[in-house]
Amino acid sequence: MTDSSQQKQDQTRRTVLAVDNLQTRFMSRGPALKAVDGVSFSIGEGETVALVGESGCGKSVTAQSLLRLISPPGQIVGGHIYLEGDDLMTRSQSEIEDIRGNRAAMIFQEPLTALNPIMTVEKQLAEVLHRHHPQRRKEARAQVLDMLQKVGIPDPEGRLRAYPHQLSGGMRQRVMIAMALLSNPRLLIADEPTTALDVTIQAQILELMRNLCSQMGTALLLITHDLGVVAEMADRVIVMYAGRVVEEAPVRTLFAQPAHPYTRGLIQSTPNLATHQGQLVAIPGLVPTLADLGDVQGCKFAPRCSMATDKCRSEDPPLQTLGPDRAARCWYADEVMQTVSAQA
Amino acid sequence: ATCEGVYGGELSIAGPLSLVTLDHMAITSEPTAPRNAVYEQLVALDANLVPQPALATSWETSDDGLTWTFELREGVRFHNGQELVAEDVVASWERYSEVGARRFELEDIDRVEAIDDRTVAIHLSNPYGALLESISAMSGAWAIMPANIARELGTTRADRAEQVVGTGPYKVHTIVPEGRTTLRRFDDYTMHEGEASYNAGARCAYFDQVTYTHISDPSTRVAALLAGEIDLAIQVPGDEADRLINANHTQVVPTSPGARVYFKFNVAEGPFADYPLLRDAVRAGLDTEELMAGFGPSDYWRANNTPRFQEPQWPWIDQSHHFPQDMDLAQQLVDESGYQNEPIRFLVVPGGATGWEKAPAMDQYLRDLGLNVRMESLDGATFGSVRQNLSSWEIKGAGGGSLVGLRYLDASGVDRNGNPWPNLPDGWHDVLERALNTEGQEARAAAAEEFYELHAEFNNELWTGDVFFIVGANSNLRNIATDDSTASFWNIWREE
Amino acid sequence: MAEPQELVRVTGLKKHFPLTSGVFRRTVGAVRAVEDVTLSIRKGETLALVGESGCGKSTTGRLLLRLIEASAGELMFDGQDIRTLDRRALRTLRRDMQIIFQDPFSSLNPRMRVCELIAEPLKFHQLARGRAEVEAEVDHLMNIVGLAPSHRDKFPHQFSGGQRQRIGIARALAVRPRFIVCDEPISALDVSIQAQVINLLAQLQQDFGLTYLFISHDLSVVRYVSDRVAVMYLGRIVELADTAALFEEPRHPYTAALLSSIPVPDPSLERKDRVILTGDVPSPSNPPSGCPFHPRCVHAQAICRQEVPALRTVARGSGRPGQVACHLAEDLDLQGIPTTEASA
Amino acid sequence: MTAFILRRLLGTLPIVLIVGIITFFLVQLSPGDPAMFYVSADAPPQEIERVRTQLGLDQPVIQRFGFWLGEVLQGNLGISFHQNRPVLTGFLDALPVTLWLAFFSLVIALVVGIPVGLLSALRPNGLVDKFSTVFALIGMSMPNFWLGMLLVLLFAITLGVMPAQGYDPTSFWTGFRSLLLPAITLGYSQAALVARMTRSSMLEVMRQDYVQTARAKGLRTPVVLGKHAFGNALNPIVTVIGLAIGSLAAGSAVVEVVFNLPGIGRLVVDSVMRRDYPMIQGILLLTAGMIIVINLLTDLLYAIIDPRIRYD
Amino acid sequence: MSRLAGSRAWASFAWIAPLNGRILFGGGLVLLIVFIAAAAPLLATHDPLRVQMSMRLMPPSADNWLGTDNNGRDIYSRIVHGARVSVVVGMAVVILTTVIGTFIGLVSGYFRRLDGPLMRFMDALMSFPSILLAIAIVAALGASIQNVVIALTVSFIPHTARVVRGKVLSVREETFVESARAIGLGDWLIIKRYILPNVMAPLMVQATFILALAIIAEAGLSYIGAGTPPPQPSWGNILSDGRAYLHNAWWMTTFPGLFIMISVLGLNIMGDGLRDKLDPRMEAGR
Ligand SMILES: Nc1ncnc2c1ncn2[C@@H]1O[C@H](COP(=O)(O)OP(=O)(O)OP(=O)(O)O)[C@@H](O)[C@H]1O
Ligand SMILES: Nc1ncnc2c1ncn2[C@@H]1O[C@H](COP(=O)(O)OP(=O)(O)OP(=O)(O)O)[C@@H](O)[C@H]1O
Ligand SMILES: [Mg+2]
Ligand SMILES: [Mg+2]
Repeated sequence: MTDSSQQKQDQTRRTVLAVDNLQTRFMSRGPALKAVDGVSFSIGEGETVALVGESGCGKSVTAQSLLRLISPPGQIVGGHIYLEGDDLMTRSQSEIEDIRGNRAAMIFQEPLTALNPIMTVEKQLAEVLHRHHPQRRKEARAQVLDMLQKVGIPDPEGRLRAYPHQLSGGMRQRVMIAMALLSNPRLLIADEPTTALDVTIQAQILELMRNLCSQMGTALLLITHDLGVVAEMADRVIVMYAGRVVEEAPVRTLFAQPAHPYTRGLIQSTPNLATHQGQLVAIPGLVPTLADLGDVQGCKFAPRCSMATDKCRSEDPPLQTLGPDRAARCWYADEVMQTVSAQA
Repeated sequence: ATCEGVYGGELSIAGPLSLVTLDHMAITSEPTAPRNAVYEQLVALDANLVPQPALATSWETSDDGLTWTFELREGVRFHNGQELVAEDVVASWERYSEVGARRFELEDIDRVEAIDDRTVAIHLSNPYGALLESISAMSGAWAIMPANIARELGTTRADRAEQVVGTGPYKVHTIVPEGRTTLRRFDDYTMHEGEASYNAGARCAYFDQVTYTHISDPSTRVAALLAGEIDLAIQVPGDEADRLINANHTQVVPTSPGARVYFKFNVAEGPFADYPLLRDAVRAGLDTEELMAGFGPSDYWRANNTPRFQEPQWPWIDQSHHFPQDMDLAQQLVDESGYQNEPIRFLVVPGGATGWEKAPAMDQYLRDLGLNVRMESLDGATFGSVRQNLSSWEIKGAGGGSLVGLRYLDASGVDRNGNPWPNLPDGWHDVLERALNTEGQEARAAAAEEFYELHAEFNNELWTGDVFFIVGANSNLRNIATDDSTASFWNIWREE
Repeated sequence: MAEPQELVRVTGLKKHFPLTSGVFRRTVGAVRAVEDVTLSIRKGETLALVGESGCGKSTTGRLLLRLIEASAGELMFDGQDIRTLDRRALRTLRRDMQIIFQDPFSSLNPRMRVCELIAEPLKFHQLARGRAEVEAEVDHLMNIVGLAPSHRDKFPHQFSGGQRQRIGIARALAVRPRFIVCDEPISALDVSIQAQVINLLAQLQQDFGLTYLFISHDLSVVRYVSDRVAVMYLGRIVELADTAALFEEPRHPYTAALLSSIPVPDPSLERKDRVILTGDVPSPSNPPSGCPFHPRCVHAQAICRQEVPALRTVARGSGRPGQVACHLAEDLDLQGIPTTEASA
Repeated sequence: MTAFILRRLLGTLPIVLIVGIITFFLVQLSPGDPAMFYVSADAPPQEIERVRTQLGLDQPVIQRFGFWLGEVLQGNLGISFHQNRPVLTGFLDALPVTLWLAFFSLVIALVVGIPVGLLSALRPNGLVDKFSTVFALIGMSMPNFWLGMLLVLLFAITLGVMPAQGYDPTSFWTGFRSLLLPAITLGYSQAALVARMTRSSMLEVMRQDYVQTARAKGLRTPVVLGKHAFGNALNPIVTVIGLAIGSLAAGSAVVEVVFNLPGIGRLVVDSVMRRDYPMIQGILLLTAGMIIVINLLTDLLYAIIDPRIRYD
Repeated sequence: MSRLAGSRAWASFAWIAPLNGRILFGGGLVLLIVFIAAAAPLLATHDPLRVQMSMRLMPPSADNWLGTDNNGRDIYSRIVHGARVSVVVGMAVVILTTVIGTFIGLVSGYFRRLDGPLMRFMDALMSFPSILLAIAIVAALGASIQNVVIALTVSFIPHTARVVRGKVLSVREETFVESARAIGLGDWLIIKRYILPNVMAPLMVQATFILALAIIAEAGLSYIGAGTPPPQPSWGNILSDGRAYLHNAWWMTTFPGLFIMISVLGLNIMGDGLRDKLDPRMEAGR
């Protein structure tokens, strides 16, 4: 995150989350795997920020690191996480537990496995309330019912005693959302919330999240690999590649004028219902694994980049500020932007 | 006799055999002492194996030897309070003739008659000289029980406590099959005359209660005794005796006679039948002293370093055919015998006196002689049936109690199907007949000697010695009979 | 232009999987996975089969190949009734029709090397004789699908998803088939890799004159690859038309809803009147009466609840042909996705 | 749920029948002659024949099987040759010892195994885990009869603080005292198994998404582990416990021999040695029945723990 | 060229590298025992059957390394020869169990029609506690090494069959099996090339544990007199002989027990390692 953009945000809306140079590693036999390698960004109140990237680029690890949910052999080795100004990295385990599910909540990709199969919906929901807002059972139940209603579950009374496997995928994800929003968090982290769902259901869930977050003013960090979802949901976008942020931009700018060859490649290789059919432009090569990248000198994307020069292969580019709210990690960001404009 | 010990207390006995029933008539395979404490017979053997008065005080034989008349003791009461009368003896016989485990020894009894309440007559179809010895057998025996109970039982086994009613010094309290069986003193017991000797003479029931438990593993019995969990352990291995002697609260009592240790040759088929000299070779090749060392220190066994086929416990038993160990002779006998390295199967059954304990040593001697021997260990049941098949073994472990009735000798001349053994010497049955039926010990002994001459020729046995049964006991127990390997307990008392 | 020849024709295809329950495991019902499907595939074309998960797409694909036996219906391949084939004839048929699977992780035997995997169909059908010939053919096939020859002796787990999918394609191609069922061949892959595989499939179709049944749940992908599209819902085909016609002028409310649910990776596109379906897909073991879609259809009328609509030819404004199974097809004004010029 | 139970019950019927067939013919195959046990070592053939008739051994096998099956179906397992009383009575007399032994060893297995397993799952490869791995490996590798002998050597013979053998049913405490060493002997290996299974099951479950969810909800670690993780880890643990009960309930034969306990296992060994056919048959049948019932209960327990099974 | 050949040659040993320490350590112990069994005649210092009454119950000494038994036989030599029984019985049981169990498991997992009857039969066998079943079988057939092998095989088969069947059920649902069918392969070819190789991993783990169980079970059976018949030494019957001399000849019980434990420990460690390596999710196969 660059200074100028930080300033700008402070002016427009209160920052809910600010991440500064987050570094998470997995200790392994060989060198430690840098799953998250110096990631910085921030999210304002009511804002939706999308984190995109292909599998293994570190999206989920970033999300888990934010709530310090990384467990061995993983370890957060550096950086700061400010939730409404509090540095979570300096908090004790027990203080973190007070924050989780309360001021910051999280939902996961696969709602079937993310819900405890042997507990009823009611128990799993009420648990959050009991934990963070101890109160009478009756009141809790009323609150739970209210929340289920909000997330659009038909016959919430009846569903209270249901077990997760008795619900459809969409219903489960609604329950997950209800659970996350129950204590009115300031930040909601959604890790690919709709990847496991059918498109028609995905549309329902995205709409629901959009509505609820804007109603409640919740900041939303939406993790996805689907550019379509990004285009529909996000205010700003952060593109990750190999554990690093390679580009950050407001959503429209990003699609109209990507500044990183990877971003551009992603957009070009994504089938678009609305554009002319024709050949999709593939990014050559393989999606890298962390272990492969240990010995890549210079820009991590260089091996797959059609524009790569010797400089790219030897020197690692920094994240350059390109304008308000914009940054990219490419030596030739300006040229990339220009070629895209020219094409258009 | 007077009972001068201290009365009271409880005696806890552990023996190697499990106890499921006290039916004295039907069973031979279970511990005998509890049954002999509950039941009594007309006559009882003393330590010299001479029949002595028990429930019968006197008896006489008719001139033709076909009728024996017994006077019953007066005032004898059963555990249920009934008084013993002649009718009880008759009814007991009737049951025994149906279920008695050794009734074949008494096949010559035609009927038993109650002359009056106190007098019983046994009518024989043939004269039978060993009648008293046979009716005083201590297991599978003609026990005297109340007439009504004997009739009620018929052929069913007397397993429940209320069915087990005798005249002995202890009465049954509870029977838990394979578990714990409890006897209690019978206060109305009528003492027999004479010094206590083996199964005969006075019996003083000092303990209020006696319990019998089954601990099959000998070292476990010893451990239990050392731990004070039991007072008396029947059959302590010689190797364990030192531990009991060294512990300050236990003692050992070696009792004799114990078990005879012997092996049997198959003289019907196979090398030992074909080459009689081979049997002598084996006899000469054995170091019985060393063989018997397997039973522990030599205090607890007597080796017969001149193995023969019988022990001279009965007066008429032969003393010949001695073979002191002589390897050269043995080797020579093997060479002369004509043995062609035919396989020799050596059957062993665990647990018996010649079982796994001694069998390896025997096996070793046979191998040392250069015999092509293969030891086969079988469990009891398999052993029982395999040994019947004379073409399935050449030599087997045997061994057992020291008392051998003449009927057994008779039986040892036939195979299991009742057919006479092949190669049986001529005149075998005639002489046996005479030995059995002659009146008077002297005359019988003469006939028996003649029989054993023949038997020696046929001889299929290889006796190597005796093992004393060692009784382990708490050292405060007194009066443990040294002449009784079954560990009868009726005269034992505890010193405070 | 001559009428293109039909390669595959199925009529009234049905597949019911029995459902058992109770003490005696009696058959209490059936999963009606495929219910009365009639379609034909022309030589050299790509017919896409789309629909939400569980609607019976894969089952249809498998039925076409006789990997499972149909409960009812006729199956013609190149003019030959293949439902009556015996084992031997079926084995020869396998040379004509192949399948590529969705999951590149489970569709390759993990205990076989790449060369064994590709050589197996060659040897089994005796398409190459002798070691040298087989090896040459394997090399050739690997070359065709873009696998380096150095990968010959590797095991599947040593490859990335896209590479594995290439191995699967090579294996299917080995028997030189005329017809390939592609069962969601790209949905497990990362976007940048998806494009590679789509392009490869298109290339192969051109080179070898292949006919594809392209199964997918992603309409935006379908738009790039298919000539015609069949939309399935609860085991039935609800609409079948040329690709452009279907996208621009959907005639079935379900198709329209599907189109409208798909997120478009273009934030500049304003989508008005989005149809967001309510409710979930009903269970195929207990399908609704009448039109299977009526419980979720905003246009549903009384007749929809009672009568199953037949798949019939319905005229479109543009005059392009197509079949629809909707009672109200003529009366509804449904919104499609107009093709805008590509912005990139 | 009722249908579930009924179905499982019906499903066991063929198993029970096969168990019966195996039981009967297995025992009848024996080459030994049980009659040999009821006569003295040198008894003549007539005597043996009489006993054989008395025991019903003179009939053809098939006929005996039919008869036996008919009787068994009426709940009559026959009369023990040796004990001369109903097999069932003999079995029931021996059962309490075995059940108490099974109970105590199970208590040991659970009280030791589960906490040890939990602790080592908490910090895999930590000190506790390493220690418990060694503990468990040794437990699973020691033949339990050997362990039993070593315990007797130490506690009964050398130290003299525990009884070496036998079962003293006088009171609960004497019974407990006599079963303690055997229970440790049996319980150790079971504890090792339970610990291993608890550990691996917990590690497996702790990788699951819903545990992550529970943590993301801010639940305290003990709640996450105890409620969310352990509940889900229970199924394989229950399996091991079910197997343990099964093997304890009847499989302790060797240990009962070592400690001279008048239980089922001992009874089998003794009955086999004596060729007490009805008794062997009865025990095999009854123990198999017990195990079938235990399996049934285990299945029910799965269903209680896991609603996915319950609602099928 | 030579470099290439070299790398090929190394590739065939590549499996060694990922072998974890446990497999190597456990496997080492097992190999040690197998070596002892194979080289027993060379390693033994005495004739294991040689009875020498004068030498009975001698404690460990320079001549009798591990002491002598109640018949004066050398315990060390008996243990070394006893290893043969354990290894032979264990191997025979494992091979038979694996072959038969795998066949039953494959058939019943792959051909669903046979599944019911076969598995009912396996369930029935599993309903007997395996040691009781083995005792009963040995009793029925007579105590001999061969019959011990039969008894243990019969009682272990259902366990292997179940493991294999479970794995077959999951493997047969994998798409690669369908891909084989799409190519036209027949059932037996599919079983041979697709199912069997994928069942090997849990099977090997299972086999390791069965070997451990078989060694313990053989010793247990011999211990109660239903196993290897004397005079043939086996670890179990040496222990059984020693039972009577627990207090005055600790060496008779301690050493054979230690040998059993070491070999079983080796197998368990190796099995654990294999399981983690091959199939981390499999549950203990007992
Ligand atoms: N527990 C772990 N141990 C070791 N490495 C891990 C672990 N979890 C994640 N990683 C590594 O960290 C990297 C980032 O993983 P992450 O789950 O964040 O990817 P992602 O972007 O969420 O991918 P996807 O789209 O597939 O969910 C991956 O390369 C993965 O291999
Ligand atoms: N072997 C089977 N036994 C029972 N039901 C089955 C079987 N195979 C498929 N089904 C059911 O048939 C229906 C259609 O399945 P199918 O796999 O064809 O769906 P699909 O459209 O391919 O879905 P997806 O997009 O998830 O792959 C589903 O409800 C499924 O549960
Ligand atoms: Mg992720
Ligand atoms: Mg599918």
